[in-house]
Amino acid sequence: MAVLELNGLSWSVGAAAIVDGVDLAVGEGEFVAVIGPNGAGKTSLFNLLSGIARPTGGTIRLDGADITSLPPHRRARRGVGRTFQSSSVFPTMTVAQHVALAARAAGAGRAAEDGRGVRAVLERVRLGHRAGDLAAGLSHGDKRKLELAMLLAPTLGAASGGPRLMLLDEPMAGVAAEEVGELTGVIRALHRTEGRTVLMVEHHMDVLLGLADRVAVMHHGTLLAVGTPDAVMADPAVQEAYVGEEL
Amino acid sequence: MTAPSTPTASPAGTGADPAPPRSPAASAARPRWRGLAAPAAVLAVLALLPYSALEVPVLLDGPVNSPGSLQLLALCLVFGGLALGYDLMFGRTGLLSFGHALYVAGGAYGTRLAMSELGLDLLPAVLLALAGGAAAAVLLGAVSLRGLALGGIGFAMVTLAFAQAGSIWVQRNPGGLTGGEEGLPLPTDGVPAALVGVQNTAHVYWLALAYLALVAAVVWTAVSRPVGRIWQAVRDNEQRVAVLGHDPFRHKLGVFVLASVLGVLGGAVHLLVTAGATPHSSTPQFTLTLLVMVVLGGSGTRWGPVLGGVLFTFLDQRLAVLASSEQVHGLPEFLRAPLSEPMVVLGTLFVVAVYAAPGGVASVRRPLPWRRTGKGAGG
Amino acid sequence: ASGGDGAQKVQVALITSTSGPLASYGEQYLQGFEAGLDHATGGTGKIDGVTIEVSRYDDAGDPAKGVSLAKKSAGRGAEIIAGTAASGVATQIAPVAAQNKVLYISGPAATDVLTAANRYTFRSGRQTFQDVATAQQILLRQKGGGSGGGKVVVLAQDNAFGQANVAAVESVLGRGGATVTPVLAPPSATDLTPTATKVKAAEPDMVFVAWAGDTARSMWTTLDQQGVLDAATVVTGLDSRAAYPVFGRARDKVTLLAHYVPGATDTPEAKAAEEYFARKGWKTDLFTPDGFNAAQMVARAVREAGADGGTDAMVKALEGFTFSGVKGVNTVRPGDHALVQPMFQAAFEGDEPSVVHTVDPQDAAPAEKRIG
Amino acid sequence: MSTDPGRAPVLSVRDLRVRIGRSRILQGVGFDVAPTGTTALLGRNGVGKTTTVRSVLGLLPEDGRITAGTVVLGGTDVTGHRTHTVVRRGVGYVPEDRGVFGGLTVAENLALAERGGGPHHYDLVHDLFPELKARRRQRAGTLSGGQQQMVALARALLNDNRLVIVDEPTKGLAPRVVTEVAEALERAAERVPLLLVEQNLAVVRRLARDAVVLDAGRTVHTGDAGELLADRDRTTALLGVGRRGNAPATAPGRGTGPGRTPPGERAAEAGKAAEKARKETPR
Amino acid sequence: MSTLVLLTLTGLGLGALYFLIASGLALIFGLMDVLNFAHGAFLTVAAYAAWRTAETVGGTGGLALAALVGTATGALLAVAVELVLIRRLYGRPREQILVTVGLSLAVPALVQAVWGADSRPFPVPEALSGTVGVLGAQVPASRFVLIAAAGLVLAAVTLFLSRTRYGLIVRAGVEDRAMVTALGVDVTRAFTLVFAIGGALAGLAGVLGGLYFGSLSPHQGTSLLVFAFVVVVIGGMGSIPGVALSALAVGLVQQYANYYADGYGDFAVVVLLAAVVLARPAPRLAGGTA
Ligand SMILES: Nc1ncnc2c1ncn2[C@@H]1O[C@H](COP(=O)(O)OP(=O)(O)OP(=O)(O)O)[C@@H](O)[C@H]1O
Ligand SMILES: Nc1ncnc2c1ncn2[C@@H]1O[C@H](COP(=O)(O)OP(=O)(O)OP(=O)(O)O)[C@@H](O)[C@H]1O
Ligand SMILES: [Mg+2]
Ligand SMILES: [Mg+2]
Repeated sequence: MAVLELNGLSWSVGAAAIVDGVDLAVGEGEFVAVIGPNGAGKTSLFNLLSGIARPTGGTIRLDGADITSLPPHRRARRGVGRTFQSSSVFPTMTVAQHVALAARAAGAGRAAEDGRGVRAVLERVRLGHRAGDLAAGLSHGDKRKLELAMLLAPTLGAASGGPRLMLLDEPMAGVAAEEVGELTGVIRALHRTEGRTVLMVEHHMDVLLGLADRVAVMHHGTLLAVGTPDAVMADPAVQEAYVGEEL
Repeated sequence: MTAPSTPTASPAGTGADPAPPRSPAASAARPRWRGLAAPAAVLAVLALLPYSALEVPVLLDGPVNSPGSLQLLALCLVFGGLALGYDLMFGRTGLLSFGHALYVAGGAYGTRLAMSELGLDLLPAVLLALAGGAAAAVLLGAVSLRGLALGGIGFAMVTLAFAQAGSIWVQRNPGGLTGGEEGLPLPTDGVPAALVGVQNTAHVYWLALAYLALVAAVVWTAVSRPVGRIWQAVRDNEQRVAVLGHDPFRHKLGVFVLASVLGVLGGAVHLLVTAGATPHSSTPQFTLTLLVMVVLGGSGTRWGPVLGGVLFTFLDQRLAVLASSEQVHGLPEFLRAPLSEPMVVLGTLFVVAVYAAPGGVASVRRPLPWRRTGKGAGG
Repeated sequence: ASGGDGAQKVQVALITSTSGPLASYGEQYLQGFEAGLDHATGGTGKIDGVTIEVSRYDDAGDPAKGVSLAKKSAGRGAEIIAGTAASGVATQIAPVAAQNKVLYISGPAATDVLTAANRYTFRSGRQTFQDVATAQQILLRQKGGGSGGGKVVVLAQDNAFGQANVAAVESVLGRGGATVTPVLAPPSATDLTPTATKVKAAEPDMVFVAWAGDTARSMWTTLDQQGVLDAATVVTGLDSRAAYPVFGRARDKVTLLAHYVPGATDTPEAKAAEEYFARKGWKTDLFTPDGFNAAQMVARAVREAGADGGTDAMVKALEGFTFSGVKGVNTVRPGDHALVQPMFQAAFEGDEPSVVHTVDPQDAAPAEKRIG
Repeated sequence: MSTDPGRAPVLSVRDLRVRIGRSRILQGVGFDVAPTGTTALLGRNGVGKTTTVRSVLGLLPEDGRITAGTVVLGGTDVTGHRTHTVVRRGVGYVPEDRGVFGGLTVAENLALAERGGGPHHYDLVHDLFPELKARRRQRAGTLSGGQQQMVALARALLNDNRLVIVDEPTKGLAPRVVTEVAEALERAAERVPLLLVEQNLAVVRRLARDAVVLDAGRTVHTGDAGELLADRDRTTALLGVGRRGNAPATAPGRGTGPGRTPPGERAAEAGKAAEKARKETPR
Repeated sequence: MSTLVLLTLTGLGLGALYFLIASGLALIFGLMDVLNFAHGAFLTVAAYAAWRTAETVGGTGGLALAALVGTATGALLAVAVELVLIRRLYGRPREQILVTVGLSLAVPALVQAVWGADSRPFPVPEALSGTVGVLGAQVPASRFVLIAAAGLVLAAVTLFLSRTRYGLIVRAGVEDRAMVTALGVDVTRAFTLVFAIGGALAGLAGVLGGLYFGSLSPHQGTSLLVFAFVVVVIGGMGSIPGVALSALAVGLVQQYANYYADGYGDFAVVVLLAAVVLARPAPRLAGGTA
């Protein structure tokens, strides 16, 4: 059965239809990449899925249950986790506290206070050395990694905890070239080893192509095409609207 | 692996707690009793003060155990507790309420009226006031938090408006209930004899101390639990908290109700300490004073609000004495005039404190906990 | 009490506002007390060899401070507490005095509640009831005797002070046969047009105005502009010097009742006060008598009870005490400790008010209550 | 250094040392920006690229300060000058977090960037980002990430500048737009020198003539960009990139090489240790 | 009928007073995000300065001069506060609020220490102390002055915001001060200017408040501030036309309720506020930057 099912999902502001009748079904353990030009509505789609924005039309089903009008925290408890395109952290909390907080939220219990475990999570995104620092002082790239660490945090407790559906919004934007590969590995592990269902927006094509089972192309709020990476990338319309010429 | 405990690159201070766990490991490693040692020692010293005949020149008019001094200290302790409770909202969760006075006055008037109108004894009267206060807090808190839709100031203004309405109600003396601008003296009938009379000032002092200790226990326990972390996170970035799976509204309302209940209890203690309910305790000015105390001492810190409350109250009381003292009367007019109004001195002191010690008295060396970094998070 | 070196003294704590909104009343009271003590002790500060040791404290109009100061004073051995201009402070000090068996002589605070509050509480000034009774006398005089019928509107703020005035008017004038209609303005209202309109709509014969606070000027202007002052006799209490200009153009149209008018009498005490004030470069004012009376009462209590006589002896000494004061002859009524005293009707002559008529103490005396 | 000896650099930074709070963030950064072409500032996350750029502009956080070194812009020492005076000497700046004013409309954002005196190249900007023209009345806070990046770029290209500093301009842009932006910058670089911080090495390769590499708050390499990127050993050592371009390395889980100097008094020492560790770590 | 006219016109006058006070507050809050608790203190000090002037000069000319002096006092005071205190706290809105709270406590107390606690009569010129008959209602002349002044202030502030870049600079500066300077703009000067204008508006309101009440007292400014806050919130936090409308509504509601609803004008305003807050839709989320 599909984990996530979108039917005619729409969101408009005033007269502008920003997300426009999106239909999509994502199966258990599937990895779907969402690509599209800037302003296509990808982040808006994630906002609708995570409950930060209320749809103006259509339905969202998670495991068959209608969650269209649930508030964000109720969805999070049902297993929807996300990262933000512009890093969204707690400036007065330390990096380690972020992880502990996220772990608690996912029901990790006392394990969330386990320093070793927290450290291990941070090491996975190469933030171990900054565990005790306040998030406010992180460099841009390090904040991106912290976002990812918060998604990994639930693995601290019972491995089953934490989001089953992960929405990753451009996790690689601003990450140093050197570390892109490594973080890609982390995401792959989330998907392959831990079996989480992932939706990911990313403009780094080579990152996507190694990961995604399917690629969904958004354009002007609608889904232009959904298919295997190869098929989609071969589509001339996608080439034209999105990829452009090689640098 | 243990966390580095050397000074870390914490540009914006070391967080809200005076001793923030640098990592969870560090906090777990710290024995529990260590955290309790200092409060226990302070509590013991304070509890023993009524047995001390120490003379503290300048600061106190008589020996420590004289009724005058104990009365002054009791008032200081009550405000220490009130400020600490208020900081639960302001410093810990980032809720700027201008309506806390409503609950403090509710505690004082509620207890007083339950005694005189319903003929209850002190204890049942206090319990009734607490129940009423909690119910009001749930209701008004929910409405006020709705004001957050207008931004943090919206909440502040809505709470202000409610408190203003309460204050007007008290001052109007509806049905002769509240005594209007004259307030209500405490009838001695329902009050245990041990709390009445100058010779029993020490008991009143201990009562105030017990209140402070209770507030401290509640506040410190709460903030050191995971829920305290969530409150801090709500203060920092509410949306992010929601996406992690916590309901920010429920947490904010919870803090609001908890702080309000502590305020109601404080109002009842204030009633006993000052032997009356005064309409001043219902005014927005009163809340502003609490705010000033909290910031003066250091909001979001363990001891700061207590220190601020004690210090402010002490100065407020003592400056009035100073102002009517002979030394001040002998001063030239341009110095005498400002000194004759304690608020001039206190207000100025406060401005200087905000400016020179942004973390409050409790953390003079520490930079501000939530200094805004360059730009706010867009969206 | 006896001092360590054998010299005898009695400690008196003067608690009143010298900061906060009532600071100027407090100042008047303290000056009056100083002059009174000087007069009563012949400038020595001693009564029969007993030194009267005065300490002054500022309550800033805050009951909490007042209570703290009262407790502190009692704790330090003060036998007498006197003062405060703020009713809110006085009502809370009174029980504290009783609990600690200290003599309390309250000051300018006008609230009727203080009369008969307890055995230990006395007053050195007038109370609201006396203001209203004076208004009644004025009304009766204007009618040239007869019954006190007619329509009376009480214009006051909707707070304890205003409500107390309404109650007093209802009990005094209402019993005298008048129909009394209260018009209460919200205490925080800044535009008083609605209030003035209501007063006018009631078509009263007499309007009794009891107003305190910063909006007084606005209130008088509005009453004048809406024609209330021309349509009825408007009676109000005279405030202290600083407030004389408050009436503005309404000044000549209002009938004034007065607790005191500077220069109203020429009793020896009034002369002594004027002299002392002149020496100090002060001016006598509305609450000079309250302070002066308080000093006289302190002197009496100490003289009769001696330094070690105890509070009960002082209470006895004061009950029924009749003395000539700045306002004329005052009597401490034994039953409820009300201070029965002359009152005045006044009118402005130029910028200063002067006495038109003196109301006999008994005519203005409040109904007797019982202590406890 | 590859700068023409005959022509003075438009910007030269010498031995810059910066502290933020108690941490030594920069500990000796020095480089020149040639009067033409693009100079790329490269390095891993958290090595101090942004801090360098911000110190040039006098934009350090409140508790940050330059403890040593000089910044010379067009022959004038501007070290520690107030930001707006530095900018008025002709500097365009695209910050890494875009610095778009979310509460203002797109048009207002651009209007605010107009500097007195010179012409304002709205034509150029609208040509480059037609999207912005269409959305000029939209609140910038509601723009998509990529659109905001366009606003930030447009603001820097609006005026005639002596130097344009761009901090990660292509981050978050769709590949097609990356190409367009790269072209735009290339065109801009014909008229005005660029200082470019960039993680996308394909963009660097296309634009940059000179390259400066930072590590742990120091300049560890300056030289010709083409040469650097062609030399796989050097890119591996300096940037940690094993292959050409920035394609993902397939083997995750590398040793723990600190990418950043631990702060505090031991920073210098730790920096050396990190350098050593990095060289020894096989990858 | 004449009662209704009277209530309406005096209600408008009250609304005008509220707008005069709230406009400066809203300007500073809307642009700078500083909730200026010291606004009431500025108002009081300016009123006293104007009072001193009017006392010495007298007459309508004196009043005009007093208005000038009061406005200037407000502006100068604001500039001083901005330069000495607020400026160093930019980017820390809470500290800014707190500093102004401190001032709001200290300054009125200082005024009281200097000029006494009693209220002082404000010399209202003969021409303005009378009434004007409108449809049988005797409306105080000063109300018309206030209404006119409020109209002028509304126009002036609106012009300032639409015709100059300062509004833009300050709004942007509040969001990200550093970034504005990075565009080559001297943001400091713009902030000082706006704060000065806010102070000048407080000063003007102080003078006209003196005219309105015919008296002045140390806590007059601060006690009016609560209603000004309410007006700003109902008006939509910082939009000047919104504030004008809400001032009008609050003035009228208060006046009517005080007459028809047994003096419950204050409560009516609180109810109005609660209704507005509850009815206002939650802010919509920004699309791209979440
Ligand atoms: N406000 C601050 N407070 C404390 N430390 C800071 C602050 N800003 C930056 N730093 C620290 O300075 C170092 C350099 O940061 P900088 O932003 O210059 O890195 P960067 O090279 O631009 O990294 P990135 O590629 O991630 O953008 C980092 O370790 C960061 O944690
Ligand atoms: N409140 C709003 N009013 C008007 N337009 C809006 C609003 N919010 C978002 N938009 C528009 O909706 C579109 C979708 O934005 P969204 O952030 O979802 O794009 P995106 O696909 O994530 O783009 P990017 O890759 O650049 O991040 C954009 O064109 C944006 O300008
Ligand atoms: Mg996006
Ligand atoms: Mg950077």
